[in-house]
Amino acid sequence: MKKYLTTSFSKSAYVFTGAVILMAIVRNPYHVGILVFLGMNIIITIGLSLLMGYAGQISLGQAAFFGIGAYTTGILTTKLGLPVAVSFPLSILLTISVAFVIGIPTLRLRGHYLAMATLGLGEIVHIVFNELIPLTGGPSGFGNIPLIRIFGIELDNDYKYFIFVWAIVAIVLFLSLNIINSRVGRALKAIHKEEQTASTLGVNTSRLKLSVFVLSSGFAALAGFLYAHYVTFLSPGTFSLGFSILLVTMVAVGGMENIWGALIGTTVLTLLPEYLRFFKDFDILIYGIILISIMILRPEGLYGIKIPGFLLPRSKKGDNE
Amino acid sequence: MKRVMAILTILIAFSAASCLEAKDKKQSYKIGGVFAITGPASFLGEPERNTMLMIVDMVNAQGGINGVPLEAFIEDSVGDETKAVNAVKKLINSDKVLAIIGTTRSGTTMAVIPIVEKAETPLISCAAAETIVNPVRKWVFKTPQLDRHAADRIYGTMRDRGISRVAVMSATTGFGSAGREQLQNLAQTYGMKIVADETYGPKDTDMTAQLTKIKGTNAQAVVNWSIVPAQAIVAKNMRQLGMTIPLYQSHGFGNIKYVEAAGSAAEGIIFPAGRLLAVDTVPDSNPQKKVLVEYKTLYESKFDDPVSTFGGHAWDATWILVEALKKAGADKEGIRKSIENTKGFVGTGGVFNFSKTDHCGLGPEAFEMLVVNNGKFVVLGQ
Amino acid sequence: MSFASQLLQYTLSGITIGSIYALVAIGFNIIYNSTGIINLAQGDFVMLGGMIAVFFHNTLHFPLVASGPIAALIVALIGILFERFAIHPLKNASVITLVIITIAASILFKGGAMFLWGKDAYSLPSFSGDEPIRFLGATILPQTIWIICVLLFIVAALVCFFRYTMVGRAMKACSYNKRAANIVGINVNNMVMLSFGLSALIGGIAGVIITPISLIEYEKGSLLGLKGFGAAVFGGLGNMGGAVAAGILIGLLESYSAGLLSSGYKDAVALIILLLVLFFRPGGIFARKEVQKLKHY
Amino acid sequence: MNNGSDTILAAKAVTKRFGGLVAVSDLSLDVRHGSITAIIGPNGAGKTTLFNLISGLIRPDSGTIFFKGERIDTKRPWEIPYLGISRTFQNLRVFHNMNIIENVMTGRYTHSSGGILSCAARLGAARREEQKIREKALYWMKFMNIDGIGAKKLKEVPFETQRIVEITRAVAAEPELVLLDEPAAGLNITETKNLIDTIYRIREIGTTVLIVEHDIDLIMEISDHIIVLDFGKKIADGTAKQVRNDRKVIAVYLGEEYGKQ
Repeated sequence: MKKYLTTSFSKSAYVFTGAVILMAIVRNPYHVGILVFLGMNIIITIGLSLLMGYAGQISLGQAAFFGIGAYTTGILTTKLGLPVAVSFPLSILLTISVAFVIGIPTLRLRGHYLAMATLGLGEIVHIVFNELIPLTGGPSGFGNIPLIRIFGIELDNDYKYFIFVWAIVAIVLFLSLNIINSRVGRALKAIHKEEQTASTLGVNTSRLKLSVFVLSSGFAALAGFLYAHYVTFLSPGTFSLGFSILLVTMVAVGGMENIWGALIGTTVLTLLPEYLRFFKDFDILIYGIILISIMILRPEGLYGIKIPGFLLPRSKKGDNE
Repeated sequence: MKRVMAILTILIAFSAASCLEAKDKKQSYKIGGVFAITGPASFLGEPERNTMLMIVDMVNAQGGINGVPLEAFIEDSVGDETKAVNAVKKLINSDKVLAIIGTTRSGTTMAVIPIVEKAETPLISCAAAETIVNPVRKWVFKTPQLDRHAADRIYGTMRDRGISRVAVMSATTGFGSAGREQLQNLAQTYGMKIVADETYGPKDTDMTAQLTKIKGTNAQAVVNWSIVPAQAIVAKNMRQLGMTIPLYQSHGFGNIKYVEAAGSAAEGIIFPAGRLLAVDTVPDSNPQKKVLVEYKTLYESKFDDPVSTFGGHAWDATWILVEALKKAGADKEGIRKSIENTKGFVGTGGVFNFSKTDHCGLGPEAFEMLVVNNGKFVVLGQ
Repeated sequence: MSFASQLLQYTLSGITIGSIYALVAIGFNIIYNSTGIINLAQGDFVMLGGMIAVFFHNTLHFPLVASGPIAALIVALIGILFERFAIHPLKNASVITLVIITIAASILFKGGAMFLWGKDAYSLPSFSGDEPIRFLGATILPQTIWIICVLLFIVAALVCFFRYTMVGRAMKACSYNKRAANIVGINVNNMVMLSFGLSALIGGIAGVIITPISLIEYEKGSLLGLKGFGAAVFGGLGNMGGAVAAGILIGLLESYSAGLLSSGYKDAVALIILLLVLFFRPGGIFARKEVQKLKHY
Repeated sequence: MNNGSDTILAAKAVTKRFGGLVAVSDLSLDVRHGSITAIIGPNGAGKTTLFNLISGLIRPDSGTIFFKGERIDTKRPWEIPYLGISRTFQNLRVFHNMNIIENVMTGRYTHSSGGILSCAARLGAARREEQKIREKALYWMKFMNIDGIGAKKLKEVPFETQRIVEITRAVAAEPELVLLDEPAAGLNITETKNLIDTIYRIREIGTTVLIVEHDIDLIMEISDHIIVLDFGKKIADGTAKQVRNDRKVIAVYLGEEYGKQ
């Protein structure tokens, strides 16, 4: 019985069910809205976790893929009037094609050089958003992006959108958990520790790194698609280097070597600023202090941190995944 | 299971926090403010926030509105769309405000418009872009003068001074690109020829390359459309390159601190602005004089900081809202109607006349052309 | 203005801005050499240098000659404290963890500066007046000459420091091989601390000298940090000469593309060239194979 | 170019330089099918370099290497294991970010084919393949007498077991040729005995073993054929007995002994 409770399908189902129960408790559209953004961020960081934590490759350009996904669907639906059903695959397809083409030369680089290259690519995309004024509206952005209609239901409020986004989170999580527990996942972990050794096991390391890079860009594009049809307004500021850095920080804060770490880190860093609103102008200082404290006290990330026992419901057996 | 539990714990804490919100039973009129208090546009957002809070204190000191105190909820958007969306949702759904003032930047206002429209909550924006009120949206108003009117006044002044070839500099921000667009659109109307059209990043530290290019043209004047600190740097760079053609700035130049930052290079800069910046030189006969003096005195004595036109936008927005509350009470539709019917309201930005088709309520005459003279803003003589 | 003098002006502009990038890149390299990490708070050292100098000069009315050095030294102290409290306690942390800590520190420095000095942009008077010097139809500010001279002075001082002083040699030894350095009796911990101090000092000096021409505000650091990082990578991480050359090269690229191509795409042009170079020379343009260290995340 | 049907691996005049240092110099050798062949020599003789050349991690400056008659020195490292060569490393390269069974399962990479998308969806074929990988890994762990510790982390088991895990990973690939780089380093006498037993059993299932080792006693005991290298050159070649009596070999080893003083 236990076996069925720990498959990637049931784990994803827990996350989805948990999220829906949470929504039912929270109810307030403001908090539900934050959880919608949390879901989008998680979709991106799961991909980034595969890339960083598993394959050991950094990307400081993830916001650009997020942006290409968002802008593509936004432009196709508003300027060309295409239906969302068409713009969805196109936005993903365009993003992963871009990732594929730039991934080939970029992933030959390592460490800080790779960080700089992905950062540079992200900045170039950001500049293009700013300068292609006829398409993107330039720095002022553009709005009136239509809502998503699925099975005849228009996703016109936070609750509906919440369920839609978290269903996708569950799917992304399911796929990613499957990957990490497969030959590909093991090959990625092998690349992270010992790229050379991985190749002596038959892993075509450059191809696999590229695949994960493309996959993570696809997840980012998916989140971008969701963002565009939720906020219905796009401007380049959302897709800046700052957001890329935040995403990497989320993964690192949660714990790089595990997908659940990405979930935890993203949750903490997405919700934290909302709590800190209470501190008004001091929020940036307190945010910095909390972030630095987490990294000093838990350099390997929050994942696996011991939660005080009284917060946990009693369980008979530990989970040994 | 531990992992799932860990996540659940965080989320339960989150939901608990959301349920624990102070449920204030005291009767008050709740109004919200969303400003870029931190982040790159904070020099706009901070005076706006200060001004709004100052007015709320003033109103409450006089016994509130019809005996009901005013309660302000201020949120920081950091100038970021996602944060602004969250902030506006919080104000509407958690704090249950009757109306919102803000946001600071055009981009954030555009992003929150769908939310206030759906929640049917009046929003008075302090952002510049014309697209905020054009097309007119039922629940959205704004107090800053229109970019178009600023461009109108700049070109008008240039035409009067015999200038017909102009070089445009603008920052790649929402404000900069909106201004650039207006300058391009209106050029023909005023018989202007744009001989150079240069842009720069909002955080660039040096614009001599762009200005050198302009120097190589036969431009008779430069118009720079951006926000600080680029405005001061452009002036300094022009001085460095020995450029003697006049520099026109946008209404974004509305803070005397930029003049200080640019030093002597700021001398002679011409720009459109509300009359707030040159209160001393506004004749007593001007209907705005009283309001301008009042705001300037209050703000500068309270915050020990020179007054700026941006704070003025919040002053106008907050008073318009207060007037609407006086008439309509705690009724969002009533407030909206009341704002829409505001006529002859004398503010710092001009005399406002809202209507069903005009949710800005100001004309080009709201701008005065000012010039920097001995480190001070002075109304430009004809 | 003739095309030739325009070209000269672009060159001068590029060198001015490039010198600043070079100074930031040198700071990146010093810390990289001793720890293998990229300090993303490097740009904020520059910001702090400018801000503190403004505080001493404009608020406390110290003379400029005193304000500048005091500011640079205070920033150096901040760098040392940062290392002691945030980097030093983590003995075996991965590179990425340390980089994230520098990101957090950058947020903290920005927040602190905003809290102390607000959000306005400040300026300092130029060291030797504002009267531009004319030169073959182009102009250059006295402050620009200061910047270039300070850059040259710092490079010369660093060369002497690393070559002729015990401490400098010890630091250099650490950058080649930490364990070996430890064995021969070098206190590696102190060297790491010193490298943060030194790098913060250079950042602080950069902040002081650029404030008169480019103004300073609490968010100024991020962009300079970014460009400096680009220059450090472009020149080959850890390579001081490469950093200086690459910094100036990026400055020139930006200036030429703003002047001759499109000002909107000027950063993109510089970045594309930088990336192309990286693709063909994955260790930076001036990478020497023997010293090229590939640090993993 | 095949030197008789019983030769599985052949190197022809292979030379590899690192800067000014000649690590392998004009080296030719044959490894017979089904044999246990050892490569010995003092430190710096080029033994590990030779392994790296065979497994494609580095390319020779000149010369050729053939595996079962197919030229392999121009192939990329990840193509080599598909031909039937797997290896271990001198400095123990196991993956600490995976548990023990997952480490062994990485050895099955060449015998499976699911791409990233089919692994993500985990539909029928991918699911069955994963199942098969796990079964095979369990089989080889049993073969190597380390069954029952699959769920453990590497740091929970002793060093010697970690070495066995690495060897298990190599044999789980069911190679025709396995390269063992100093498998006995750091093992005590009992552990070495077990290792010898293991190597015999690997040979029994038809796998050719090429081994680099410093433990001369072990080499003399198990090897069918010994190749002695010094400064990248082959100085002797033959059975244990032949090599033991070779004067050049004695000189090299004694010289090294004295040289160390």
